[in-house]
Amino acid sequence: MLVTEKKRNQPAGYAGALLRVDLTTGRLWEQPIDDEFARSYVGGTGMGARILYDEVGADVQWNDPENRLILATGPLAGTPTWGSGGLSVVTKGAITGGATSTQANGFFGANIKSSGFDGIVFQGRSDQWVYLYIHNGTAELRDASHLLGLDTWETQDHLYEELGLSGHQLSVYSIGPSGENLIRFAGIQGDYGHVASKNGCGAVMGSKRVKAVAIVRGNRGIYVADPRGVFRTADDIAYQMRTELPGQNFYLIGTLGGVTGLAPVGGLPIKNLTTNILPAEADMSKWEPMELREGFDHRGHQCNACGMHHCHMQVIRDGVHAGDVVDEPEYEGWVGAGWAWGCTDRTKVSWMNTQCDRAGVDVNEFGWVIGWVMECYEKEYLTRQDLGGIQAVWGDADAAYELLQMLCTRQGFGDVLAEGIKRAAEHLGGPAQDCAVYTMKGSSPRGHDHRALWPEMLDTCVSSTGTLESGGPTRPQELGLPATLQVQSPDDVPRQVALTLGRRHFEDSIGTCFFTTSTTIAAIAEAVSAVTGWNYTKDDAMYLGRRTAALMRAFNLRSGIGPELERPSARYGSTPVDGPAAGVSTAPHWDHMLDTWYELVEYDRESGRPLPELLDRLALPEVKAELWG
Amino acid sequence: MAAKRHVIVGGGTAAINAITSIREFDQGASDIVLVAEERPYSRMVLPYYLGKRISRSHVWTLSPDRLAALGVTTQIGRRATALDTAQQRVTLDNGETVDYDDLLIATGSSAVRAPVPGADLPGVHSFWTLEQADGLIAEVKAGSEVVLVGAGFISFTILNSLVKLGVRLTVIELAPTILPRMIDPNGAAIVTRWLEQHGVTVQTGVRLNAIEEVAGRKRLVLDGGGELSADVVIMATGIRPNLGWLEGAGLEMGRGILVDDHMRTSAPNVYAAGDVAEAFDRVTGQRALHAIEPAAMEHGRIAGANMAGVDRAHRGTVLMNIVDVLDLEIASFGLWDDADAESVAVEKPSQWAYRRLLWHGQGEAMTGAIIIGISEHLWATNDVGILKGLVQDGQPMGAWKRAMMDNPWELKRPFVATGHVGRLLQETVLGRPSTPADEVNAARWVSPEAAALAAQTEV
Amino acid sequence: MSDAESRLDGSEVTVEVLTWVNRLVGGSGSGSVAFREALEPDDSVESLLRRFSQHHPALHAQLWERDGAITENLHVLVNHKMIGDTHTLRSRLAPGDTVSLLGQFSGG
Amino acid sequence: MKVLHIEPEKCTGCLRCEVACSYVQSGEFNPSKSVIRVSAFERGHTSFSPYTCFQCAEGWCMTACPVEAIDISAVGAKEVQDDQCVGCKLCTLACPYGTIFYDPEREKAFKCNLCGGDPQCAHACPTQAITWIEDFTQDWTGAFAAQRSAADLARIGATNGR
Repeated sequence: MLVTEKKRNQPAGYAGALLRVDLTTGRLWEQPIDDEFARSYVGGTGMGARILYDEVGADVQWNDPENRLILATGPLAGTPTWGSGGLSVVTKGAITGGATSTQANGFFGANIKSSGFDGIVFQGRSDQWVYLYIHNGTAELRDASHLLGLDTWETQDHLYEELGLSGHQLSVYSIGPSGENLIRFAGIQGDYGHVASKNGCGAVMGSKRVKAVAIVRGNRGIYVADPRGVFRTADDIAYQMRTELPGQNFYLIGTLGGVTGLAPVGGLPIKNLTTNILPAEADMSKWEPMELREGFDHRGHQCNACGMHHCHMQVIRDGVHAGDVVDEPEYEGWVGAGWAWGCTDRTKVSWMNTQCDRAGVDVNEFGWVIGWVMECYEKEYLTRQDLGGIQAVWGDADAAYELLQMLCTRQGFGDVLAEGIKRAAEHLGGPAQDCAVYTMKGSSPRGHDHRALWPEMLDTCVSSTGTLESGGPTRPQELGLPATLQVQSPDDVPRQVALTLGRRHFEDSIGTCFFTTSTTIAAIAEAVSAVTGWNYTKDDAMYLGRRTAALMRAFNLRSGIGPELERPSARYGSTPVDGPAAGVSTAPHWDHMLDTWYELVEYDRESGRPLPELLDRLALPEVKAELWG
Repeated sequence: MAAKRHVIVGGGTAAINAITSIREFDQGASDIVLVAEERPYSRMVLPYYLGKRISRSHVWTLSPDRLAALGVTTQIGRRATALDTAQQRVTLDNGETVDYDDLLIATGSSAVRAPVPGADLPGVHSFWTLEQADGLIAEVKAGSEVVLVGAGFISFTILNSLVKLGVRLTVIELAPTILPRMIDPNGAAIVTRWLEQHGVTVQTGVRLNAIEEVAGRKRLVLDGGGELSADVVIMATGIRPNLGWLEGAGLEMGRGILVDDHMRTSAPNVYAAGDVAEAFDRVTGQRALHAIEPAAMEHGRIAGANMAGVDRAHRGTVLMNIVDVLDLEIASFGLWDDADAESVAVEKPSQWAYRRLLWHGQGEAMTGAIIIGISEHLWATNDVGILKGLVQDGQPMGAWKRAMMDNPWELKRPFVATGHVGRLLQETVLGRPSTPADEVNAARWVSPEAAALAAQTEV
Repeated sequence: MSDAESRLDGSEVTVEVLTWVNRLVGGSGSGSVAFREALEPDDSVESLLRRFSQHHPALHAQLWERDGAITENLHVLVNHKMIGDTHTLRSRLAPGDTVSLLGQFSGG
Repeated sequence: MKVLHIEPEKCTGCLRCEVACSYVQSGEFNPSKSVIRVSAFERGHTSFSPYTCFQCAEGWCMTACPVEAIDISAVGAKEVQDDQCVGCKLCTLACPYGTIFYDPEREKAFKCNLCGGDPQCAHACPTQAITWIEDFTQDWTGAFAAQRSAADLARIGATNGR
C-alpha cells in the first residue's frame, strides 16, 4: 500500500502527483507533478501523451505489459466549472495499435484529486485480477477475483457494499466482461453511464488484469490561484452555455436533438449506411428531443458541478424492462444501440444502450458491428448457423442483445466480432467486407453518417487518437475560420479540420467535459488561468494542444501508422444512395482534402511526419530527432 | 410581594443552564442566588487546557459580568453543608444560611481514586477539577513517563493532550477491555490497536495493588507481580455524585437523587439536575444516573423552566459519549450494551471503522449504537448525529431495519426516508415551536441595570 | 404547415425551421415550423435569410455573426440539400424552393 | 425568516453546492469540508438531495455547547464562534440531524452558517434545487426519499426471508 503525505507546494489547481502502478511487481509510487510538467502538458491527454511517447517503445504491443494505461484529469477538475469531473484515458489502443485519447466524465476528476492524485499510470501486468483502491492519498491493489464477470454497474454496486459507501462517496471506473475478455472495442465505464470507450482502452485495462479503479471522495483540498476568478470564469462559461449557441442547445437537451437534427441532412446512420430514408415504422414524433426526455421518468444524473440538462438517468416505463433504471442514451447511444442496425423503438434502444455500457463496449463500434452482421444476415453472407442460431434481422433488439453476450464472451462467431468491425470484416472478406464501416487504421466512426458530414470523415481518418481528433469547430472564427462552414466543401473541410487541431487536446487536458466547454477557447484558457495562476491565452492553449497532437502523431508513426491508412473503408466512403445527401461523395476529393490538411497542419504529406520547423516551434527537439534524425 | 428566590447550589453545566432558563422565562422577575465552591468553569474544556490548546481564561463560564447581567447574587467559594427542606433553608460551610423559595441541587460529582495504598501520594493525580488540572499541568513534561490508571471516558478525554505534550504513556485498566462503559469489546480492540500503533501502551485486565514512592518516582505494583514505573500517575478510576451534604435531608435517593420528569425531587420546591440527579433515560423510560454533559444541560434547562413557573416535562436523556483518540473518533449512544437486543456489527479494518446498531427486544426501533472511525472520514458523513437522531426519535424503522442490518454503513437514506427529520423538527428540550433571532435575545437576557451599565461604558 | 406549402404562389419560397432552432421563431424546439417568404428579384439564399430573420429577432441575434456571416451552429439546406451541394449561400433562389435551417450536431 | 429551501426533485446530484460551500468553509475546493451534503436516495446512483443544517428551533448544538461557542447570527444561523470553540464535539453528539461536524485539522466544530445571509450553495445550484427564500424550515427530503427508495426497499424485503 502506498501512503502519501499531504502536499503543501504543489502547483495551484493540482493534487500534485500522478499515481504510478507497476502491476507486475505490485509497486506503487508517486510521480510528482512540478510546475514545469504541469505547465507544459496541463493534464489529461497532454500529460498522457507525454508519458506514452516517453515510455512506450515501437515494439510494444497494446497488450504487452510494457504498454502504459494512463487515466488522468486536469486542473479544472473538482472546481465549480461545469462538468469538472473529467477523465481522459491515454494508451496504446487495441483497435488501432496507436495512441488513444478518450474521455469520460462523472466524478473521476473531482474524486481522484480529493484523494490526492491527478491521474494514474498503469504499467506491467498483474498475476491476479486486481482493483486499485484510492483513498485520501493512499493507494492499494486489492484482489478482484470476486468481481470477475460482473458488469460495470454491478462492479460499482458490489464495491459500494464491500466498502460501505454509497452515492458520490465512491467513484468506480471499471471494465465489464468485454474488457476482461479483451474485446478490442471494450471501454472503461464509470459512475453509472460515463464511458471512455475508444480504441479498446478497456481491453488494455483487461490485459493488465485490472478490473476497476475505486476512488473514494477524499478530503484533500484543491488550492487554486485565484478563487474568485475560478467562480467568475465558471459563471461566465455557464452564462454562455445557457444563453448562446452552440452551448445553449447542449445546455437544454444535451445531445438528444441529434436524431431529428441529423436526419434532414442525411447525417443519421440507418441500417449500416445502406439507406438514409427514415423507416416507415419509425414514429419520428417520439424522437423529438423533449419527447425523448419525457418519454421516460427521468432523473438528474449530472457530472461534477455541472448545470447542463445533459446527463440523466431514465426509468423505463413500459415493456419487459419496465422499472429498470438506465442511463439516458447520448445521441451516440440512440444510434449505436439502435438506429445503426435499424431499431427505432426508443424504449428498446434506451435499454440496449445501457447494456452496452454495463458490458463495457463502445456503443459506436457495437452499432457498426451489429449493423454489419444484420446486413450480412440479410444478404446471406452470414447464416443463422454461423451466428449460433441467432436470427439477426434488421432492428431485432433481442438478436442484438444475444450478439452482445456472444461477443463479450467470445463464444462462437462472437470471437470474430470481438475483434472489432474491421478485423471481423476482413475475416469474412469478399462482399461482406465491403459492407463494413471502418477506417483503414481500424477505428470506426462515431454515430453519424459522415458521408454527409465530411469534416468528421476526414477527421476520423487522419486522427491519431483512435477517434475524432479535432472534433466539431466551436466558434471557428476564433481560429481564423469563416463562421459559415460548408461541410461538403472540399476546400472548407480540410481547413476546418486542420485549423481546429489542438483545441480538443487542450480541452481534454483540463479535466472538464467538452460539452461544457462549448465556448471560446479564450474563455477556457481564462478559466485554466484562474485555477493555475498561469496566464494562458487562446494561442497558448492551441499551442499546447498542437504539441500534444504532434506527440501523438509521432507515437503513431513509431507504431507503424502512417498516411497510407488514412482513408475510409468501402462502405464508409461510399456515396449515399438516397436521402438528403444522395449522390454526394468524398471520394473524388479525398486526396485534395488530405493534401490541404497536411499543408495546414504542417505535417509531411508523404511520410506523415510533423515538419521539423513545426517541431522546433513546438519545442519538441526529441521528437524531431526521432522522426528526422 | 417579595420576588421569588431561587437558590442554585453548584456552578457547573446544570446550574448555568438552569439560570439562563429561569431568566429566559422570567425576564429577571426573581432573585437568583448561586452557591458555588469555585468560580464557575467548564469541566468539559479542561482536557484542552491541559493540552495547552486553550488559555486558562478560556475555562471560565459565568464571568462576574455575566452573572451580574443575569442578575445573579453569588456565594462563590462557599460550600453547602446541609439542607433543611422543611425550613427551605441551605446551610453553608461558614455557618451562614440561605433561604429559598425553590432550590436546585446541582453539586455534580467528584473523582474517586482506586482504594489502594499510595493512592494519595504526591504525584498521584486525579483529573476532574480545575485545581487538579493545574496540579497535573505543573508536573507533566515532555518525556515524562505517565501511567493512566483506568481506561474509561475521563482517561480518554485527556489522553490526546498527554500524548501531544510528549509524554510516554501507559494506560492500565482493570476490566478486560478499554472503555468498558462506552464501547463493546470489538470496538475496544480496534481502539487498542490504534493506541498501540500511536505509541501508547495499553494493559487491560490489570489490577493495581499499590503505588510506592521509589527514588522520587512512582512504582505501580500490579496484581500478579508485574510493576510499572512512572513519573506521574493519573487515577481516572471513576466519579461519584456529591451527595454527602444531603445526608439527613430526607430526599428520596437511589444511586443519585430521584427526580421526576420536571426534575423535582421528593421534597417540595427542591429540584436536582446533572450528575446528582437520577432522572429518566430517554430510551428505557427508567431512571438512571447519566453523568454526562448533555444530561446536565437538559436537566438544568428543564429545572430552570419549571422553577420559573413554566411547566416543562423532560422526555429523558439519551445516554451518549464521544471521545477521540489521536483522531480516531469513538462514540456510543443509548443502549449500546444491551444484552437483550438484536444487533449487527460491521468493521472495515483498513479504515479503522466500526459500527454496531442495536434493536432492543428485536424491535423495529433502533435503541443503541456504537460508531468508530478516523476523524477525517467520519466527519465527511452525517452519521454521528444521525445515530443520535435515530436513538432519540425511537421510531420503528419498518422494512428499513433490514436495510440497515444489511448495510449499517448507509444511515442517511433510512433516516431521511423514514421521516425522522420531520418528527425531530417538532421536538425541542423546552418545547418551543421555533427560535427566531429575537427570542434568542431573550435567552441571552440581560438585566436592565447591566444593560444601562453597558450602555454607559460604550459611550 | 402543409398549409403553407399548398398555397405557394409563383413568387414565394418556403423557409422551414427545424429542430431546436425553431424555438428562435416561436416554435417548440421540435418538429418543423414553416413560413412563406416573398421572393424578390435577385434573391440569394443569404439575402432571403437576411430579410427573413428581420422578422424574428431571436433568430436574427443568433443567426448572424458580427462579421455578417451565418453562424457555424446552423445548417442551411436548399431543397433538402446541404449548402455546397446544389446551392451556395450566394446562389439565386427560384420560386417554390425550400430553405431549411436546422441545428448542427457533432460529437457525442 | 429566510431558510434554505430544498426541492429534491430538482437536484441532479452535481454537487456544485458542495464545491462552493467547501470553498467558503475552508478556502479550498474540498467537498469533505462542505456542510451541505448531497446523497443518492435511489439505487443506480440517482435521486439526489442536498442535506444541511435545518437551523432548528432551540439549536441542539447551541444548547449543548459548554462554552457558549455557538450563537445565532443576524440571519438566524446557529453559528460556531471559532475563538470560543474548543473542539469538544458535544454539539456533534447532540445534533440529531448530523449536520454539525468536527474539523480535526483546526480542532473546531463547523456547520452551516448561511454564509452570513448569502448562502453560496443556493448561488451555486444550477437548477434552483436550493433557494434562499422566506419559508418555514421543514423536512424537505423525507417524502421524496421514501418514494424514490420504495423499489429498493421492496427488493430488500423480497430477500428478507432468504
